[in-house]
Amino acid sequence: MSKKYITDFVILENRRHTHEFVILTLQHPEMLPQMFPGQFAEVRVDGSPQTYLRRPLSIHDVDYKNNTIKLLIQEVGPGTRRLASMKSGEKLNLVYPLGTYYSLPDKKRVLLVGGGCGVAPLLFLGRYLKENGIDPRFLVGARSENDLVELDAYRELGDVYITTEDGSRGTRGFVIHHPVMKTFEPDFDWLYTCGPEPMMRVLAKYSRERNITCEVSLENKMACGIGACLCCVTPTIEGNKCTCTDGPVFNANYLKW
Amino acid sequence: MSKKYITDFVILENRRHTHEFVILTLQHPEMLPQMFPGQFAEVRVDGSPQTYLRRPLSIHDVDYKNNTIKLLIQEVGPGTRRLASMKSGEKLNLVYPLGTYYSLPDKKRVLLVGGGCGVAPLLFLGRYLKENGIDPRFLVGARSENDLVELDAYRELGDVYITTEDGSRGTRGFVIHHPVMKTFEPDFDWLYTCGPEPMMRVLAKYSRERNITCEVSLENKMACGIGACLCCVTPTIEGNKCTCTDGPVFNANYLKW
Amino acid sequence: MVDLSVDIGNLQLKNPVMTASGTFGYGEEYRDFVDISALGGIIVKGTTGSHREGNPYPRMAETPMGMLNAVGLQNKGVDVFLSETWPRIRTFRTNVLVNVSGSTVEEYVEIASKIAEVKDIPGIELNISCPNVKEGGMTFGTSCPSAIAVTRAVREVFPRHLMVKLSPNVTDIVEIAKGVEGAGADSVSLINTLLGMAIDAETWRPLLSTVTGGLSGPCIKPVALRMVWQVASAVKIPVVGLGGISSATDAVEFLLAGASAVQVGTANFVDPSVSGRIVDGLAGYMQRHNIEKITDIIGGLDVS
Amino acid sequence: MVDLSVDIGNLQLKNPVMTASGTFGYGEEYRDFVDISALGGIIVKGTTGSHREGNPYPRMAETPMGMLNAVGLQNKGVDVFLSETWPRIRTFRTNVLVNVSGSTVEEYVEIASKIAEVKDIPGIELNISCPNVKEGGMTFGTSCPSAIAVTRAVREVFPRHLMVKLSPNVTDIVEIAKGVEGAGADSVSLINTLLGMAIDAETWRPLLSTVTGGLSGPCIKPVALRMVWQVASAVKIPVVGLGGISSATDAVEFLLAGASAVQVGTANFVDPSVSGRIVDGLAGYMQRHNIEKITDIIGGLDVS
Ligand SMILES: Cc1cc2nc3c(=O)[nH]c(=O)nc-3n(C[C@H](O)[C@H](O)[C@H](O)COP(=O)(O)OP(=O)(O)OC[C@H]3O[C@@H](n4cnc5c(N)ncnc54)[C@H](O)[C@@H]3O)c2cc1C
Ligand SMILES: Cc1cc2nc3c(=O)[nH]c(=O)nc-3n(C[C@H](O)[C@H](O)[C@H](O)COP(=O)(O)OP(=O)(O)OC[C@H]3O[C@@H](n4cnc5c(N)ncnc54)[C@H](O)[C@@H]3O)c2cc1C
Ligand SMILES: Cc1cc2nc3c(=O)[nH]c(=O)nc-3n(C[C@H](O)[C@H](O)[C@H](O)COP(=O)(O)O)c2cc1C
Ligand SMILES: Cc1cc2nc3c(=O)[nH]c(=O)nc-3n(C[C@H](O)[C@H](O)[C@H](O)COP(=O)(O)O)c2cc1C
Ligand code: FES
Ligand code: FES
Repeated sequence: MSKKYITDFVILENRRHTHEFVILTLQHPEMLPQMFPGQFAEVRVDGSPQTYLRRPLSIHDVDYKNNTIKLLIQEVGPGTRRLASMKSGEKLNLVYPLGTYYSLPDKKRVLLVGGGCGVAPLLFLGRYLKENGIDPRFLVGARSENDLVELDAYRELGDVYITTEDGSRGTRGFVIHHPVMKTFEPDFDWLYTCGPEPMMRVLAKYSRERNITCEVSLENKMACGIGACLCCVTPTIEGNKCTCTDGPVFNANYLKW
Repeated sequence: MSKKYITDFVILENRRHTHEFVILTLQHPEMLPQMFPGQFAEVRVDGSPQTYLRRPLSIHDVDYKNNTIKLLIQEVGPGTRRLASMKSGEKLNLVYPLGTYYSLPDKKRVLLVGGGCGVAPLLFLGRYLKENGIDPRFLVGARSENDLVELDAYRELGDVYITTEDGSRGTRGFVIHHPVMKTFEPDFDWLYTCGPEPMMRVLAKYSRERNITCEVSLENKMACGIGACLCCVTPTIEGNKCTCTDGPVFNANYLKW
Repeated sequence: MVDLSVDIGNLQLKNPVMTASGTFGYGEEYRDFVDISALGGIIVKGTTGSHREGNPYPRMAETPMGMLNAVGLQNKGVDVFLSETWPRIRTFRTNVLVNVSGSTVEEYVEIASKIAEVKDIPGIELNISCPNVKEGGMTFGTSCPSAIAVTRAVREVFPRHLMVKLSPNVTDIVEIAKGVEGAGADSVSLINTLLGMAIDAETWRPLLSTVTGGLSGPCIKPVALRMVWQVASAVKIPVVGLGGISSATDAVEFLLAGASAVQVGTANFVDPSVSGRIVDGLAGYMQRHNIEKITDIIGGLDVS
Repeated sequence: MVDLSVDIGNLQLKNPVMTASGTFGYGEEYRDFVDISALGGIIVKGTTGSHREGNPYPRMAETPMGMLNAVGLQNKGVDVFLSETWPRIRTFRTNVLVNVSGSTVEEYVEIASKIAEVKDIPGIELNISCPNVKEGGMTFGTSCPSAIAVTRAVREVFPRHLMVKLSPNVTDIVEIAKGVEGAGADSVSLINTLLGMAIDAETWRPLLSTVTGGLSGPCIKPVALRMVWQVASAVKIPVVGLGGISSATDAVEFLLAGASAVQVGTANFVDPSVSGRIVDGLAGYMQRHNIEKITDIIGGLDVS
């Protein structure tokens, strides 16, 4: 396992993308350690009596040259709301990099499927795949077009397919309803996904039936993020495993889904 | 008792005076109710898990024309530190005006003695006396000249005498060591004071011996500020009384000092 | 329009939101902040047989998301309450219950008898759980036989609503709840404060004059919720839940756990208008969830 | 140079700061954040007779300044601990104690006997207070006779340091502390978690799979401090204090209340480097206050 750090970052930029999504760019004074896509940070939320524990957030993007990382934050409760209201210049304490990461595929045709804040790790993953000679394609699911975040960044890396529940953009419905999925022999043989569990379960089943490798990233509730508290477990074929150290990225076949 | 309000103010200005004193100017969108010198507000400190309860702070100054009040804050702990770090535009929730107030004297020669953050209510008191035809004189005690706050504002209203513990300004020592005190028959017959309890006890004794009226303002720990919890009591000749409703301003002879 | 009314035995509440003893004075202190007639009820300060000065200052210490108090039942005694205070507050258009605290069974009985004579006081809350007095108080509430004894004795002299307030400082609160139910209580309220302590690391002295005191506020909510759920699952009389309630959501949680009504305590200090806002918040919650009658929430917790 | 060393019976600690069972894994998880050899000791996870999967997810809920957990003693059992884990962690240059948890007296004895054979394990902490398992666990710690019975039985088979960890979910913790002292405990540690509960008002479901769970964190500190003070005033064996400790100031408070050492629990989750910083903070506190030996702080509370 790679070395973990506890350290302060400074917020360089807080950019609001939609009514509930914000991207924070954080800078560190020193060189960043190597991170891998799918890994996350445990972020301390100061100044909120309702957030005693840290909040786990995926590493959305990394720029080793400028020592910056990005976090994509969906405002769902007091912690994420507080984070989304932070201003540039303020400090943020991170424990990172944590957890397992998406693997490099042994096949060339991959699809990255994200829903909600589950798109967060996929930008970094797409960039990483590209750097390793693999062309990523993205399938993004959202409630409506107003919930789509930062598509241009993904488009720089590969094709972006869209579904929205209300049909306001792309295909109407859930990700599984997109044409790219609507075939028994799809044109990809590796599927990476992050998002709501029901979505990932559907994709896991889809992949199992077609013998496609499927890597999912779980968002279980965490207290420590480093394998100490055993609060974040998920049942696997080898018994309860910690989502924070044995995950968050799992091969779907390893889970009891 | 006058009607009490719970309401948001907006911070107009945060001005730092010394390394530990800050003055916040707060504005209300509507007309302010009448307040009297010595009264206080219970201020909600948001965003600090260590400050569940409100913090009592004296009304330092009032400007009915602009609907503003001022709070003088000495940073001593998490609550006052958080308040001192607030920025203009931020909101502050107050329950106010609370407690008893200094009375108008039936004599003309008055002295206002403050120590530490105890100078807070004396500016408003001085202005009030002046408006009622009485010339206030101030005696301010501090550790050193760096701890003296806003003397010009007091000087506009009357003479200002100073003592510092290290002698860096004015008379060296405590307020009781100032020449104006060094006589059995001083040239004042009404004494108002607010500050550390030991200082006020000395002044109470001094006044009792000379038959001078002495009004003190206590800073007991408070939970509610409105007479409901009975936490803030002080022993009086009539038994335990609430500092928040029967005080904070008491005639020293009423206290069991 | 949603229906917020609940019955606690023979008490009819226009809504389940009451205020907790010792945190709402005699109601008068909150007149500028809350429309008292909009509340389900208020419970006035602990009332003893005779005048008490309470404990010495300091009586309060702040703790993480809570506070310790050691007021020690300062009050003017039942006679002054009935002759001076009650005439002033009896016109509140809500249920005003008197919190009764004694040091001996005889004192509890004496106070209750006197209150029984004032017919328009709808009920009493028997405080057998105050941790802040040397004699009596909490010891009644932490031993099952004595909880039963004092409840039974008061029951005999008090014909109207008898709510018994339980102490959380016990191994088995269910046993005591069942005991006082058997002894004739019309309802139980829980929890009183947890016994706690705070120290000043600079002065090496306790922060309370009494060394230990009662812990209240949001910090105790998880313990209170657990006890309410345990007790509500075990007794047939109504349960009134309290401990850290500061919002309508908190109140809903206690109702789901089985409380028929709730009391708002320490939160009144932080926001003196909170009790009224919790009533409004409950109505809003019901509208959002399409619930017509608040009684449909009570005990609704799904533990399957 | 200040002297931070303390003795807990036959255990020598370089300083009074230990880490609490279940919150510090096996120490290895914290290697990147703390110099483990700088700590007074660590207490590893609850170890049972055989492998346990623990409770279903969700096992955690956040509460005001604290958290509830319902881990349920997930661990690989004592045999795997001794054969696989211990060889990896025995080189930590600090006191590593094993937290022993059973469902029956026989299971406690079996685990303790096996650990007794591994001579370089300096001691065990007998967990008779876990609220998160159906059988055994807390029930041992909430009844005085059974606390005595399990302590006496383990004492017979375990010759080295025997620390007994007490439950706070009792009416009279002093009685139980005295009981286990009489039964041969070398020290007592307290407190384990308070039994609590949390509910999701939107889904009407409990937030823990087990409905109730153990409350920890700063919210419980006032209760822990009170119990440590009560117990330390009543027993002769050393007391190890814990419950909400997150800073050197908190640690000083427990020492003043009479604890000879402290454990840092939930705070490790919020700041994985906190235990080491508390050691440094204690040294700083002593320098500021001109205290040479930390033992001069222990029990120093002035209640006059
Ligand atoms: C490995 C991992 C990576 C994540 N990456 C991202 C990301 O990149 N962007 C993003 O916006 N969100 C991400 N999340 C989810 C994020 O952690 C939660 O939304 C956040 O903790 C909620 O905190 P809150 O105070 O705003 O809301 P709360 O009021 O605490 O909760 C709101 C909702 O979030 C859930 N939640 C609360 N605490 C946690 C917790 N500690 N872990 C998981 N879920 C929780 C609650 O069950 C509830 O449904 C990730 C979670 C995990 C486990
Ligand atoms: C009627 C009244 C008027 C006051 N006016 C002013 C003022 O104008 N300017 C000013 O700077 N301060 C004033 N104070 C004192 C101020 O309330 C405290 O300094 C403040 O509450 C400390 O909060 P904290 O979180 O910063 O520090 P804490 O860490 O809470 O405490 C630091 C110190 O302040 C004391 N303290 C803590 N809480 C309270 C409380 N609720 N009431 C009283 N003392 C407390 C503690 O005992 C400790 O010694 C006044 C107090 C009272 C009662
Ligand atoms: C300052 C204070 C005084 C109290 N006085 C009484 C009392 O006189 N009688 C009583 O039964 N409970 C008393 N209580 C306990 C509260 O009624 C309530 O049971 C407890 O505070 C828990 O609820 P909370 O967390 O909502 O405050 C008092 C609590 C506080 C904080
Ligand atoms: C996630 C978690 C797991 C725990 N597991 C154990 C355990 O296995 N054995 C034990 O004796 N105590 C266990 N505890 C209790 C702690 O050791 C400690 O007694 C309690 O958390 C109070 O201290 P704190 O407030 O500092 O966390 C656990 C606590 C937590 C939060
Ligand atoms: S969050 Fe603590 S083990 Fe995973
Ligand atoms: S602070 Fe509550 S009565 Fe004075």
